[in-house]
Amino acid sequence: MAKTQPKAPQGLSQDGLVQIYKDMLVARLLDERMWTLNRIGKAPFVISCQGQEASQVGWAAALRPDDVVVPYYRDMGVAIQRGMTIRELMLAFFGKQGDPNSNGRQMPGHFGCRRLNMVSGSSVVIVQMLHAVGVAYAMKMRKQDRVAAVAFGEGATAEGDFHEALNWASIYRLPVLFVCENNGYAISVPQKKEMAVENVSERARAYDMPGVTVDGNDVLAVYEAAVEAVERGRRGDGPTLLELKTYRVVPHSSDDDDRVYRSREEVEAWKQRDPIKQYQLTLIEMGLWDAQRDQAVRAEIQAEIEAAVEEADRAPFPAAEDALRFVYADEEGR
Amino acid sequence: MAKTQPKAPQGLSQDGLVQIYKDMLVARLLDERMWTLNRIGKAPFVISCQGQEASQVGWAAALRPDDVVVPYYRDMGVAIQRGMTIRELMLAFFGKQGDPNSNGRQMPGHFGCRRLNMVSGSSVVIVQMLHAVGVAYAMKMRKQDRVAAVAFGEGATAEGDFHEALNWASIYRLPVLFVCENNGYAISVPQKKEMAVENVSERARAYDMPGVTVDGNDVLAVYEAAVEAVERGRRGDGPTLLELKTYRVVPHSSDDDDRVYRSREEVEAWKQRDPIKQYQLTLIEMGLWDAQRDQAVRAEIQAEIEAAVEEADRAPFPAAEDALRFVYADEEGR
Amino acid sequence: MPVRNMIDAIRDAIDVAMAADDRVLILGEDVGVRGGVFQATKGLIEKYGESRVIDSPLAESSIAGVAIGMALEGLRPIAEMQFADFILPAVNQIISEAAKMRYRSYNDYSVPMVIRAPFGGGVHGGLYHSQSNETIFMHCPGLKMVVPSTPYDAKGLLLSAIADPDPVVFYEHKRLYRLIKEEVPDGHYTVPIGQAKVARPGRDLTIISYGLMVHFALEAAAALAKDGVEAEVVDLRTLLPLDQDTVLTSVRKTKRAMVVYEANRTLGPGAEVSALIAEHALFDLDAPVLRVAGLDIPAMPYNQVQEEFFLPSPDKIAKAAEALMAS
Amino acid sequence: MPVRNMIDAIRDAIDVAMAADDRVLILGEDVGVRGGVFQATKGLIEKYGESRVIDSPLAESSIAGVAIGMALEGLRPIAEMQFADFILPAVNQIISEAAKMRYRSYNDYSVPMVIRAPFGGGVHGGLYHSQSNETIFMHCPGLKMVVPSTPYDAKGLLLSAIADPDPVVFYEHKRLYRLIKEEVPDGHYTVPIGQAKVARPGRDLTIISYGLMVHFALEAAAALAKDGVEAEVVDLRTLLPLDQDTVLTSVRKTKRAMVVYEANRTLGPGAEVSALIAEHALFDLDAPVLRVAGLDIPAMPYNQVQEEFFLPSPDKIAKAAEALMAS
Ligand SMILES: Cc1ncc(C[n+]2csc(CCOP(=O)(O)OP(=O)(O)O)c2C)c(N)n1
Ligand SMILES: Cc1ncc(C[n+]2csc(CCOP(=O)(O)OP(=O)(O)O)c2C)c(N)n1
Ligand SMILES: [Mg+2]
Ligand SMILES: [Mg+2]
Repeated sequence: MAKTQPKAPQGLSQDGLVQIYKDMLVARLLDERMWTLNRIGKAPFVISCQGQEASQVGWAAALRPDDVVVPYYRDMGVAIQRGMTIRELMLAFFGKQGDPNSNGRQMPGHFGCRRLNMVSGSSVVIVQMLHAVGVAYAMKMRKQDRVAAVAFGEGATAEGDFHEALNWASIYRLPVLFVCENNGYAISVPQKKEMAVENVSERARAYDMPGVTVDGNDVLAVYEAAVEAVERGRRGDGPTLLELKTYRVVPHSSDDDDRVYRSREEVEAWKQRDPIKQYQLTLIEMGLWDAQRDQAVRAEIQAEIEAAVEEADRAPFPAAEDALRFVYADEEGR
Repeated sequence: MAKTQPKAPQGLSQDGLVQIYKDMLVARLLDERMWTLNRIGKAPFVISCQGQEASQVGWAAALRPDDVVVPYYRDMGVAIQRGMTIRELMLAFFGKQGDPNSNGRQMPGHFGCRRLNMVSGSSVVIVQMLHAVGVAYAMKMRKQDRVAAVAFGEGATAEGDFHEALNWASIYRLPVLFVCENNGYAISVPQKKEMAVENVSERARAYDMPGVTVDGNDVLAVYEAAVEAVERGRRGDGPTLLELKTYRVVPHSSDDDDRVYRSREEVEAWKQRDPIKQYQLTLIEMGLWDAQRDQAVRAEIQAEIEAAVEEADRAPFPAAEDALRFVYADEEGR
Repeated sequence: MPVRNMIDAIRDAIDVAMAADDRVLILGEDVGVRGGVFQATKGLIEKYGESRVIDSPLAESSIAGVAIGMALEGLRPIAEMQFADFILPAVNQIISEAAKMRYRSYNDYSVPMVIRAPFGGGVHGGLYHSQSNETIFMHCPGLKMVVPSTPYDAKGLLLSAIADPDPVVFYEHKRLYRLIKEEVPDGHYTVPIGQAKVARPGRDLTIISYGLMVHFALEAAAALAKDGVEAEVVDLRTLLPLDQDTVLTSVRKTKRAMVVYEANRTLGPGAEVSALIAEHALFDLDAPVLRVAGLDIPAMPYNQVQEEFFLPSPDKIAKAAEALMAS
Repeated sequence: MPVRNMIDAIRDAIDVAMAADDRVLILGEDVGVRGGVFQATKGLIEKYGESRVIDSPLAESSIAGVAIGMALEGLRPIAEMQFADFILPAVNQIISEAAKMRYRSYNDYSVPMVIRAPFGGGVHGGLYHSQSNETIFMHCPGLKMVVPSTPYDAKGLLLSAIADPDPVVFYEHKRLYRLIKEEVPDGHYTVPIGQAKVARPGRDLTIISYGLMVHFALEAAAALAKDGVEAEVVDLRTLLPLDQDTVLTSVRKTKRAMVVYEANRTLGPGAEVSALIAEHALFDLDAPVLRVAGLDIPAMPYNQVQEEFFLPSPDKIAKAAEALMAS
């Protein structure tokens, strides 16, 4: 059967299509490197985006730099798409001086950077949904055409703040893109113990809000759905709940052992649907990519990662007394 | 046009039909008396069930004594249907020694009594939904055919615990009857500022749970819908969200002035749909009631109320040191 | 100068701030058409419109959480919790998020917001409309916690709180709303956050307090004066950051100290004051540091007998002061 | 007698209770197949089944609230909060509901439940996996609050907590889970709630502490002993109700007191201990009551330099003790 030629979504240039691939690749390679660093005792903690790169880069790419992004701890792909560098992420990973997210105060995976319009997050799940709603309220009040986009896992949707956020956003028809990265588990707890419905998007109806489910491993599908939702927000037509069905192919974090709660067959099956490999094929079919370029780019990224590892490893920890700064607004700058 | 003869719901005897009327009437007359007592300075606070008697007595009547009821502060009709006496309610109203709910510790309207299988409530809205879920979990675990029923206002459904409770109950298919008494306002805030949907029952779908809306001023309709939901629970088919559209015809409480947030016309229109008058007509059409009996019963109730007022007024407050008891399980009994 | 009670002073402060700065907005249950259940925001929706005076859904976590988001995007939200008892669903947003945003982002993001809440008892509010749970926030660096005791201070402190670049929890004692009137200037003025006030000077003992209890302490001091005992009354005004200097200076002078508060005794705000004295002024003391506080029971009962029994009173304070003078 | 670390002792306590009483059940995030993120419930789902070992949805308010309902209906739930940092969404259910149910119903209803939570720092947990927020519950009559410091006590206290007719908040220090091993008997035994323990007798000063800090205090005491200073170390074990007698008896003997805790200094649990001493043992004191505590910053940073800087250490405790001896 003749396969139909993949079609680029409207509004994405060839460079844009390739950039998405590169961002996904950076996320993957950086994440893999973090695990090896953790395993050799160089850093106490990793939390991983592996398997969810299409979801993350896909929704982030639908936004403008002046939109506000509120990611969750798994969203390294989002941070990279927004412009956080490998070097910066590695400093954060080591908890070193110069980490732009928190200067080594937070665990890795806690992204936030005013330069990138990316709001600082805590470890507490789902709370950030309400922050995005408040940000969007301010945007709407000022009649701007900006949107706020916020991500979270499907397990976290069981928390009350999920409901409160959707309720507010729908009452005031705020420009919010709610992104649920549904990877089927909250650490060890499978979706059927988290909710009685099959799709998180079904919950949108309870707020008279559009709810959309797409294949979270298909980056262009994610991008297109996110663009549609973002446009809706910019038009003043209110929020959208976008569900991306995906999978994390590694344990929840370096403290987790996923073998006790899911079969190796299940993990393998999802690895077969690897979002990066899939998208690579698409780009090749589009004539925008080839094996040679792939190798070259990977080598470049790896080199940048190794340089970053070296620098971050050598970088100093913040000074002890630095811990006393910025409890309140006692000084300017950083 | 010939009106069709009203039909009694299955499972309700003639006595049962009349008892429902009497309970509604007690609730109304008692509530009215409480307002006059408040206005002459005999008691600092009233919170009212007026206008919602059909909703309250209707859903409570669908339950057995061994079911567990978790009412909210407006549910005096429920307390009466369960068997709390006028005398007891008047002691509670005055905050006097002997109040079976809290021995004068809580404000009026905070019902709770183990004898009546009616769980003690706080002033904090919606928290009780989760208690009902836990109670139902215990019932199901023990393979009993009992159910837990819990009530709350529509405004309170904006709280996160609403979502968490429906989520739990639906995941474990627990025997819970969730009753939303939708009177269109949370104090002064109208429904359109509380939620984007028209019916609270629409939220049930987000949990793969049946959601039903009925006329909350039609006591037999309420009863029938509640019975159906209760049977579903007893059968092991899980929870139901039942929405009763009704109205409170008086201010939120004795501290409120409803004239600033709703028109007198709106209030008048709802008074025309008075649930007690409506049901009285139904009973008369059924041949179960007449004006003479009505007068006699009202006189009886009024006499009982006046006796209760006198007793409660004379009754002592709890002793000061009594406030130190039952912080922990240091003693048996009361 | 106009004479105002506390609720009027608070409304005036909000009005002044909203008129001067269109980034200031208010949100909470019934704050709009109803003007708040205590009328702190009466008339503001007519003046500033629905988009700056938001009748929020009944959900405290969202009131705090949405206000945080607004503040992140440059607005200056004033969130009202209808009663301090009902702030608990919002504790996670306040403590995990508002209090830690500046710190965790290394000064990149901040949350300039005010959370107002009526607290305290003696108003027949029963277990859930009488609580004094300020301990929760006073223990939380990253927040400020203010409790005015007079109309003048209420307005000046609230204007400071609204202008403050960090989150401020602002507790207003319900029984003070209409209890006292005093001259409160029109327009803008501030009372600085973090400064206690000597509400009455004295030489024999120091009574440290805040909120309604300041007035009870003053009544007690007046009664004690008749017996020749001159009590100095310190009104903390801000619980976090606590004005240690004013407290310690007074105690070093009088050599006797007592803390009066309405919260549960165990680990109420007075525990910190007492601990500070035990740490920094111990050698100055001629007597134990006493605490006159709310009872250690879950909350204040509704009936008037037990409500009185729960609360410190001028009489209880005076008796404790006599005991203190005798030791 | 078998030797166990704290996590094994806790698991064993739950197992013993579940085997003896089928009303006992556990609920929480990942407590089932995963056995809890710290393995406190490992193997229990296989033994007791899914209906008694509930992998709850990720929603702390519901974990507490549903457990309250279970307890009301005669079950004996043990709810796990995955980290004490994440107990905040459940604070409303715990404080407004669990703590006040018996009181508000005048003994008609009660909530026999246990809420377990790993707390404390020194494990590279950063701002949100290191907190010590026990102040919130210690200030709340109607609750009990237990913090064991050894495997033996952990098992005995947990069995007491499960049998207790009232709600017990049970904090387990994460760094203690695998730090110490000791003999822990099989089967059922209890350690009573509300009794502190003299972990090391001494005559020169009293160090009052709980949780991990007890071990740091003991290390400090060992170091001090080399210089001839004999510190008495009191392990509170229960924060609410607090064992005043043991504390005051020790302080009256040594005449010098210091409280060590890891929570934020201001209004942390040590404030109450210090206030008690200032109120009841002031004339016995030869020195100020010192506090060695967590810093007053929003929470403990992730990087190891600042984590150490935040936490009290044996060295910091010993230094403070020397200062105390010199004053
Ligand atoms: C309020 C809160 N409770 C518990 C946790 C501990 N925790 C961290 S991640 C996680 C699972 C989250 O699952 P999900 O929302 O599906 O996101 P995923 O990790 O699968 O991307 C849990 C329970 C937390 N961080 N915050
Ligand atoms: C958590 C909480 N927040 C606020 C309040 C104050 N309050 C009491 S009743 C009420 C309105 C409730 O409206 P609704 O749920 O519709 O019930 P209704 O009173 O209309 O029956 C409010 C805001 C409260 N009791 N609890
Ligand atoms: Mg997930
Ligand atoms: Mg209502």
